[in-house]
Amino acid sequence: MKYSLKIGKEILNFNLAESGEIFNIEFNEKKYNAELIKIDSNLYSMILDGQTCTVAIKKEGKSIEIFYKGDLFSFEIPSARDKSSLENASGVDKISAPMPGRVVKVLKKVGDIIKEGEGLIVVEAMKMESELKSSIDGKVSEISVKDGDTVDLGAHLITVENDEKEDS
Amino acid sequence: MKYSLKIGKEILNFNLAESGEIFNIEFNEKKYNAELIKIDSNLYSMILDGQTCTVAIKKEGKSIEIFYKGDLFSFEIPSARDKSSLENASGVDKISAPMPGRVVKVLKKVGDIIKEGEGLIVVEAMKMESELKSSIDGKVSEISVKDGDTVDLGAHLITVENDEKEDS
Amino acid sequence: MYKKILIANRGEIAIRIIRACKELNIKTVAVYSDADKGSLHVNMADEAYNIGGPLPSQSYLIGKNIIKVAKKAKCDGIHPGYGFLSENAEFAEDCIKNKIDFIGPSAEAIRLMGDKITSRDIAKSAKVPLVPGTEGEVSNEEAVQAAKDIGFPLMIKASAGGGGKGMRLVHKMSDFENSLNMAKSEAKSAFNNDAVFIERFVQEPRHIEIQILGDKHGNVVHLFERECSIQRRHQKVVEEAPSPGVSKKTRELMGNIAVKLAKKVSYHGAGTVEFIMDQKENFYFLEMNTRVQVEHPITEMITGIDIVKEMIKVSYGEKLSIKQKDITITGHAIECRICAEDPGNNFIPTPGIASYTKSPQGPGVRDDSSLFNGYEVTTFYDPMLSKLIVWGKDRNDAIKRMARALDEYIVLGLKTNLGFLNRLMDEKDFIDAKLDTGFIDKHKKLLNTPKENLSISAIAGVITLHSGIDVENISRDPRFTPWKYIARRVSISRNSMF
Amino acid sequence: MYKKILIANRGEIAIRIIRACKELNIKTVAVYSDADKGSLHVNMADEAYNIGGPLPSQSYLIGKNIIKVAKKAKCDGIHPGYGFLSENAEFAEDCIKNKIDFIGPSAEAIRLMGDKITSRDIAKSAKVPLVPGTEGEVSNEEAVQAAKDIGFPLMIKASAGGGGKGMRLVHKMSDFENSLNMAKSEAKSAFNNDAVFIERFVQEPRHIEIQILGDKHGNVVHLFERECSIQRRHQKVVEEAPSPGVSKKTRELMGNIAVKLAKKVSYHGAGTVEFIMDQKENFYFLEMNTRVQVEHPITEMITGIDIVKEMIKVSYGEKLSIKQKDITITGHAIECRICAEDPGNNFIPTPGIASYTKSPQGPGVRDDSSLFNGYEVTTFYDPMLSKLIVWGKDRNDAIKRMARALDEYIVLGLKTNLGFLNRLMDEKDFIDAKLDTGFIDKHKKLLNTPKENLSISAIAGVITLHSGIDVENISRDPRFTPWKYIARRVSISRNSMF
Repeated sequence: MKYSLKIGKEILNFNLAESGEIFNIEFNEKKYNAELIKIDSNLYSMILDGQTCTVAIKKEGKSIEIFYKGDLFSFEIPSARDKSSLENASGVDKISAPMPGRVVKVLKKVGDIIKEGEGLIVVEAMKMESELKSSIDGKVSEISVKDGDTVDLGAHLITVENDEKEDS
Repeated sequence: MKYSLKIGKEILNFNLAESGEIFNIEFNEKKYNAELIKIDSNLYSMILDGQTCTVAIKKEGKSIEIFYKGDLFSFEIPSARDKSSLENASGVDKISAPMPGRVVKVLKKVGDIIKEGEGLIVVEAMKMESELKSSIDGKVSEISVKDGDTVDLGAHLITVENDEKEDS
Repeated sequence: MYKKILIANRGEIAIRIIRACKELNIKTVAVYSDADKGSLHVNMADEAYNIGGPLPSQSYLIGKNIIKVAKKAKCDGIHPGYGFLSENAEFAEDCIKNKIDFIGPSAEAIRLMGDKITSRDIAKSAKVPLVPGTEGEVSNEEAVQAAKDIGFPLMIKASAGGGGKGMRLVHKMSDFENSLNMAKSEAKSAFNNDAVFIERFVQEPRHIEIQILGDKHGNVVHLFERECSIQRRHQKVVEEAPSPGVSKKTRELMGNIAVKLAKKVSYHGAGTVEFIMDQKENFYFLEMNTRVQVEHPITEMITGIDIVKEMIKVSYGEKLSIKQKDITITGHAIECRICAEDPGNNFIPTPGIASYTKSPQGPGVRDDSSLFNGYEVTTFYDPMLSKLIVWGKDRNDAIKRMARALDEYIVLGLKTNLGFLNRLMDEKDFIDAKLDTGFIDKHKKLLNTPKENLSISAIAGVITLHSGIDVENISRDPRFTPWKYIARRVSISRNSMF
Repeated sequence: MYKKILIANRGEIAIRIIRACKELNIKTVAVYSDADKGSLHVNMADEAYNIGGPLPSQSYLIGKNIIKVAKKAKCDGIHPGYGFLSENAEFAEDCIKNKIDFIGPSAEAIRLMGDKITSRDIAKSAKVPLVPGTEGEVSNEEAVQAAKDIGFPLMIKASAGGGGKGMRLVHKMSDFENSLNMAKSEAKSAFNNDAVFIERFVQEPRHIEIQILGDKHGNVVHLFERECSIQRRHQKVVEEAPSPGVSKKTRELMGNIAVKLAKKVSYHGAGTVEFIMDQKENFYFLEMNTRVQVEHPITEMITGIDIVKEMIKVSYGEKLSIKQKDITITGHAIECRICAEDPGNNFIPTPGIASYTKSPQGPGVRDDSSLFNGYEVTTFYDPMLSKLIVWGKDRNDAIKRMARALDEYIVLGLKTNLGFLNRLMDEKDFIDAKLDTGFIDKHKKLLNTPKENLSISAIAGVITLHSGIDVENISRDPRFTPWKYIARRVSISRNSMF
């Protein structure tokens, strides 16, 4: 059976076959043999090609969270749109609130020309001020907040778009 | 509201009134003020007359298990029969298997006269032999097992009855 | 150093050994019975192999199958833990024959010290003091005569025994024959050998043992004593180090005797020489355990020496990293064995599922546990759930810390001895170190739950009942969405002092 | 001894203090904000009182309300922990006015050492070496001139600061004014005081601090140093004791200087003198923390001294139980602060609910944690979940043990720095003790998850997806009903080797 998982902007593709208690999995052009043994509510022993890996698993709706060796991976089940939209994803940097907090200062205004790494907005949360920077060259296309606003996690703050398409 | 709980052969009676988050409870002719604050799945902070008691709670069907200060208390919701049968409960000692195991030797036969503390049956479980003793004076009225039998937890083994009623 | 070690055991000791291996960069292989597939030791090892059915005789006791796994997994060492094959000389020999190190003493040392009667002879030849008793195993007729000669109270013990199995204390002649038969029957079923011997029962005895460590170059050191006098069913339940009843002079004497005995059999690895001691510090040799002990952590805590790591290193051929004069005692350590058993009912094991558990934490606390939520205690194996060990700067500090740690320990789903241990830490005679192996019998009130605890639990119970079928219903979730909270904070009503 | 102590704090340090009190037979009173009602510290104390809203300014920072609770509950002492009111001289004074002991130094000592500028003056007068810098706070114009005089790189620091807030490192003049403004703005919002000062930035500096303990009879001892050079966002994340970069001679010198400084202000209680040290062991006074430190456990582990218990005893008026010559270092200890933060995203805090957690156990491991299943990290408080501390016989042993313990730690529900810490313990430069406060910046690869871990997680993820909506579905419950099992054991099919 074919499956996909999305992590960040990346889509991972798998081929999975079940044989008894063993799962035969193809992923990234490699083949794996895996078995999953439950220990308690969220704790599992995954035996991967004979080696034991301790993983903790949480599944909620369309998201699957895997804890392994101290790192937490949040996978999502991708929608059809995810798969097609991925190719055109470049050229836009939508900055959203990395945690609930307060906007200290919006440093730019719509239309400003921005270089990669340039500061866009200063937010404060948990007593630390952080300057959020653009990850691309481009132009500010949208600003959703103003100085002093309180924002929730994931709230949209500011968008930078490049006009590569027009240039090229 | 009136409530009863059964522990072992004892029936406990309560009077409970709710006022906001506080429960006012009468029990054993004393009055208590209690609040229960959940910490995680089974862990609770009970504030009893201002003092914090850590309790763990498990409820399954008609049985309520409370862990407090290292001891485990298994309460049951008594049936009407429990309440009435309690008065006639004396005079019979039904011995059942304290854990899954094997009957090593039945020491008595039906009709034998037994003194309190006398050994009735030897069982083996978890590599230990234990002699189960009568808690009353009386006569063996029933034996449900024979030497070498494998028994489950709670299986009836042997019953001793006293004939006090006839004597008196 | 070893590349990969197979751990021929289960439960907390398998976990203990896996941890030592991880810290030494050694890969680990677990073996498990069908009943242990979802156990922690299986999960923590790098590889794991099923070796058969849940009964020990179907899995953990089948040495040749375990060696087969070790060869398949390319292990260069096998650690046997305690119990199971740990004191099985044939298994030790088979390992070596298959070019896999047996992490423990030589097969010969196991054979010599493993049999109680041979070991007594060796002890005798090394001038180790012995309890008066029969010279070797006895027939039923000889036993009766011996009993008359030695006098009561006396002990009947299985020759091949250990862990209290096949052992009986007899107070008077009229009980003797019945007890002899029961001891022999237990010995037969536990060890397939009904040979027993008889010895004098020391009054108000204390169980004192000396931990020793030897390498393959003839060096042996001792790591002082442990006191293991708090016992039920002739099995240890609370141990401490150092012993509050052993003077500096006796400590030195016992230590030197233990080292001498170990050298007599060219002992290497970890081992324990057990003594019985009366209240005047007269001590007699009991037996030698040729393996790691359940209670080794208390010695680790007062000496700073990792006994399991040392076992592995000396087995590989390294010299002992420590000299006798560098080993010192710092502070005091206590261990409690947390068991699924009912102290109110003759400490009978209480198989079942530990549906919810919580371990103590914080300063000076070590929990060597195999517990998790849903851990099942079966009748196949020991009912020990965990070993709780604390260190304190002195005995009093350690007792208070143990009381605090026990108070934090939670096990739902089956009865345990936690409440009993809790009360023990508050008992004046324990605090005053008035210890002997009859301690529990003399303090039966510790076995019973205080009425007050029943009342408090009953109140929690009735609130649970009142609040409906699901315990979830009484939850008042303290979770906040903080920024929303701030927005509405003015309007919130609180049950607050202010 | 005190009868009842109020703990004016939350989280792991409140739990730490409650544990010490329990072991000293002292009753405890917890206070909590609305957000902390279901917290462990509330559960563990004998009594608990709500003191207001979730913001610290609504609850934990309102000294007069806390004193009101202490009086109502009849407490004879208040332990402030760290942060919140712990270095607030007015609060210390108010406690004493209300006849409740403030378990810490005198209000005067807090006042003198709490302000960075005053404390520098005192240090100067005690001939403690200082980093070249401005003599006190400066205006913007003075700042620019001072920057030119001192040279780059330099540090801008808030006068009233602490914990990295209002602090900026500046490498060149063109960044100076911008950084100055941000530092002042942060200082203003954090401390309501935008005063800053400027000092030379020591290249490849190490953060070394000396733990001291003083009683009310004029005795002060030091418990050696801690190295806290592994920092992110100017905050410590890994600490160890002793420092691998401090020679015996420097250790003695720093210790003596710290004791001299403490005596200068008649210091009693626990305190820490912080130094910055270059790679040639030149060290300069940074500041004194007049309270218990987050990282006190590593000192406890190498000295065997319980710092919190000593604080309580000396505050009650007891003399220090230990003399300088009796304090020795045994082994090596490391602490990792387990935080809800994303190392891959500039260590930004990751509020949320830790739905499932598991702590490491076993030899040499101490977990001072406030975690439980369902613990919520809010934006109101520090994102620290736990302090994981290990002891080993030497530094290498401790590092391996920390790696093992981190490997056992599980937190589901929010990102933590566990993976980063895991990789740090494997990093050659860390193992080789090539430490300075820029360590993390120099080893950015530690911030990223290895590809292999993503692959393994992805495979676990796809099996979860395949096995249906509920994870429960892939459970193959290992539970047995043993006697039934035995009856049918012949017919069972196993995926076994045999």
